[in-house]
Amino acid sequence: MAEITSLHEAVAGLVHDGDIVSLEGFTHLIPTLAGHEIVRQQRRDLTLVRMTPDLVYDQMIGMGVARKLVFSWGGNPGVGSLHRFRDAVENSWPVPLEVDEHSHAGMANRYVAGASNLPFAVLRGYQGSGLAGRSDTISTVTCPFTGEELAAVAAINPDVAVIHAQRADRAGNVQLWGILGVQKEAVLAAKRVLVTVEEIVDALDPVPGAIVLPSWVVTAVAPVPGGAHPSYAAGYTTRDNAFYTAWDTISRDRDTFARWMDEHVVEPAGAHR
Amino acid sequence: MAEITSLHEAVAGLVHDGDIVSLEGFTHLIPTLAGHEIVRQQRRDLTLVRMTPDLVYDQMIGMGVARKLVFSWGGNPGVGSLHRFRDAVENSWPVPLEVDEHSHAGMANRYVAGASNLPFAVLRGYQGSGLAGRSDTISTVTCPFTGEELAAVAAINPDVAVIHAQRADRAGNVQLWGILGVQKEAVLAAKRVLVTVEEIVDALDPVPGAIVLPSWVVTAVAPVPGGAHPSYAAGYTTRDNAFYTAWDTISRDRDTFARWMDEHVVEPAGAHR
Amino acid sequence: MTDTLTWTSDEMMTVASARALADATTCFVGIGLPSTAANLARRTRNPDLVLIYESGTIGAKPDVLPLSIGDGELADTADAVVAVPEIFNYWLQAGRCDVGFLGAAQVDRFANINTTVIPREGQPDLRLPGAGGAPEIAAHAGKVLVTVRHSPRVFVDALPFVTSVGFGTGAGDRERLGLRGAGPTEVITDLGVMAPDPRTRELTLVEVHPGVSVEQVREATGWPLRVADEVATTEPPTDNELGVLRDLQARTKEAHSARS
Amino acid sequence: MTDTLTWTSDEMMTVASARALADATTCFVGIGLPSTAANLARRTRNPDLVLIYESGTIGAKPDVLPLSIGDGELADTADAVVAVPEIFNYWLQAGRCDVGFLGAAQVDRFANINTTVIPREGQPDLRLPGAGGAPEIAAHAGKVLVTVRHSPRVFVDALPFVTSVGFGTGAGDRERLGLRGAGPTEVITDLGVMAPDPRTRELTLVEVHPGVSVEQVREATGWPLRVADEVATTEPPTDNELGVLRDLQARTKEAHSARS
Repeated sequence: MAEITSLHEAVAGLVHDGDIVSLEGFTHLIPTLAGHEIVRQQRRDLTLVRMTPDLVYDQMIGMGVARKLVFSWGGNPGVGSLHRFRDAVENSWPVPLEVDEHSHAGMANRYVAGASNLPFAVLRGYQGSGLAGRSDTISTVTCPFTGEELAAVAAINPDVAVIHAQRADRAGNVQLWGILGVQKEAVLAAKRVLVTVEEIVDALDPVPGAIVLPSWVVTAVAPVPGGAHPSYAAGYTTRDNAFYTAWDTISRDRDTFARWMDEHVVEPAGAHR
Repeated sequence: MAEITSLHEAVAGLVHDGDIVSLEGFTHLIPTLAGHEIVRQQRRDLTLVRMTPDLVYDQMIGMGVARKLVFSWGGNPGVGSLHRFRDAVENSWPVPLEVDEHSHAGMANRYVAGASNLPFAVLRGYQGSGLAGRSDTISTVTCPFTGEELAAVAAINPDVAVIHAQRADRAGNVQLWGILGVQKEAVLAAKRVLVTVEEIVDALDPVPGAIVLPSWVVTAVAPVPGGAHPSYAAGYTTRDNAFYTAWDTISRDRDTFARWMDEHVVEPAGAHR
Repeated sequence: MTDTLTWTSDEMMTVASARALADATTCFVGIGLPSTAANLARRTRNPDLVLIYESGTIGAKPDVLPLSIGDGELADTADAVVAVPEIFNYWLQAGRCDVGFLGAAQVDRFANINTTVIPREGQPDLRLPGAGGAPEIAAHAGKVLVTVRHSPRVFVDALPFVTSVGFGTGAGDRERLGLRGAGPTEVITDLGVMAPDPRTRELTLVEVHPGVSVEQVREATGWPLRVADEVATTEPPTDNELGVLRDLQARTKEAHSARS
Repeated sequence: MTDTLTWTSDEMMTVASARALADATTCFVGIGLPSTAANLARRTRNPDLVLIYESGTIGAKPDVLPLSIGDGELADTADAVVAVPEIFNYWLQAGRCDVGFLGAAQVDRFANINTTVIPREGQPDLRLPGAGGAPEIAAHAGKVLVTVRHSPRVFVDALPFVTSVGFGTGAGDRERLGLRGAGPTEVITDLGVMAPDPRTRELTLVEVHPGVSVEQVREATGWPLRVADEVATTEPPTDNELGVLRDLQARTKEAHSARS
């Protein structure tokens, strides 16, 4: 059963140096503020897994929490580059960043395999792409019925999955709706699960398009209103498009980035305790 | 785009002798009346595919439409045997019935592979079970990452999938909710799709737990109120448990069965035209 | 002594089955006796027990017993309803079900199960319903409970067909087959309880229900049944267990007859 | 002559891209120009066009252009919203998308695409965003449209890295790789349109936009560009196309600035 706790306590208890950590949320419901707490608690040597690294991983990578990134598309959506991600890959700043790179289809199926307790998933993918030769988590299998060769990707089973959801009830059952991405798969593939929510409610009234993750597959729930900013939580907040644009300037320069993180993330420590 | 038509026209156009036909609905939303129309139109040599044959396939098999059954559990739920199914397998009455038999997990994954345009699916299943040796649609694959051996099942891609849903709009978009079984997978795995619905509405208002199958993956929609009887359509009808019990008596004897079918299925031809 | 009992042997079997769920978090439930036992457990020893039905209903809290694994009330009262591929892949196969509950047509001494076919002399083979979810429940549930009425036609010396594996050919066979769950830990019948020998995995009589003799169980078993050094007698059903069970069954009957 | 045009080259590119969707039933849409073109098509030549975004929104009907593939309006207006594994497995891989629309950092003469990495002299390799959905869109969509601004840095003689396959090494290579879709049928730029030669699959200039010369396109291409025997001139944007596009972009700007 999920424990309802503070973000500080949850990260302190669940995320350890060296862990494989998956913060998921496909454009919608990105658990940005949980990422900030991981930064504040100065975790190191994390393997960060995420289909679309987005601003949250740009920030975490720029603050040096990661030694490896597993991903499929690392840009600032509709804006341009993720400058901290690029600086880490291109210049090893602030620390070297190893990369395991996939397509979206491959990453999604890696989570599916992880959630299903399978060691791999099968897809039609990567044919002719240079990606296949650069990753030891991409291989092939032969169909035992048709003899056809297909792509195989290794399962992802993070030590910790972190997602943001609209709400949870007092028993820790979690409800989310709108664009659902791979959050269910990330949660079910992980050993430990942290969910930040907009609010805790007495009862999860049914909502069209919503899914519920039962309390007993979640380790901790932390109320973090606005926890997806600059992403959004349908029904609660809207996407801060201006911030995505502003991030391009903030993140382009190492010092500007460091100052911004210090001012907005590191110093306000305890904001969500 | 789906054509909205009568059940008679839909079956006449979509279901041909010798086809692989999948009528799905897991306890809930079983398309029984579509099965009756297939009986009335005297289709022959069908390969019937369905996880739980239930009364609808007992009736179709007893009327001689099938030459093969692909399934995973063939009983009258909570009541006992499917007598027409047994008579066909045990005594080849009215015609011999070939069987390809799976577990639920295997059948579900066969549909998933079919819906995904993959030739097979991987699961942890059938280990030590005698089922594996009796089916040429069960095999093994070896994980290219771990070397572990897993079960493989061949994809199912029916010529026609038939499901019952709560409603459709005038454009042929289909909405269903409650227990959803493998209907989405059966529909997406099939070459042609027939959906019977409780009603046609102007707009599909969102319903918690509902999914929508877009019109362009459906071939024909036929309004057939009560089309799941003795199964049910959540929000419209309730399960006729008494009929499931009564069926045990009706179906036990060949003549009683034939009379009942004649009276309730064959003679009321055109009831749903 | 049987005459003086205030409960039936089926009630004893159900109560014993419910008790076996006292420590479970999640139970993958088949229809019939397993469902009755699981719902009884939720109303007695284990109010937080999460019931998972193969129709995809997770955390169902039915007010009366369902007649099928897809009754509307299961969906209406569930915490979540998921598609059938998901319930088998993401939930059962992923090891999220502590206990799996299986019935059987035939069971052998290693708690292997046949629900597929029984050959008959001078007649066509008897066709049974088949596997359903059982092979993978038997493989993946943390542990498996088997419940079935005791008779020599059920507990047979050799299975003509293995649908779902208990301990296969004995100790080490589950591991060899790659089956992750612990396998059957109890076979609960209307006469008593058998458990696998820790060393050989052969079913051993460890408990008889009140009023049942060891000899009766031996006679109802199609192989020379091993008997534990000390055979306990099952605690009789408490008034509360019986009251809750009978109330549940009465309300179920009323509800389902009213509906049809 | 360019000075007299009443539209920009980007507008011409968008309009030409929208027209290429005139006969499509379903389009798998990436963000940016593909999304603009697809939404323009839905408002002009193809009102029934089904837009599928990789965020899992099927049949989205946004009133203004989304800024990300996961904008709330896509979900709010969609016929169905499905999880990301499902959109890739059940919809894209299953061949349910007539047209896939791709951008690119670099393109070679066989319409192969690099969005991963570009080596630089005396500097670390330039890191690009990566693959996203592109390799499987390129593989499975019924056909692929590529849109990108024309420059010799984009249209290069040899790709340093192939992220997504167009025609690989030429005729027959898609078949050899087992790619089911027809591959890129048009590469639409701000200067004109290239199409694969039916025999060799090498990109060939088939159309120039009004005011653009064949020589201009050759100069903006990093290999000796083949030119069709007859190069057509793109129909200028109609007043309606331009009006709808500009209105859409104006409303988009207003909506997104109002929100933040």
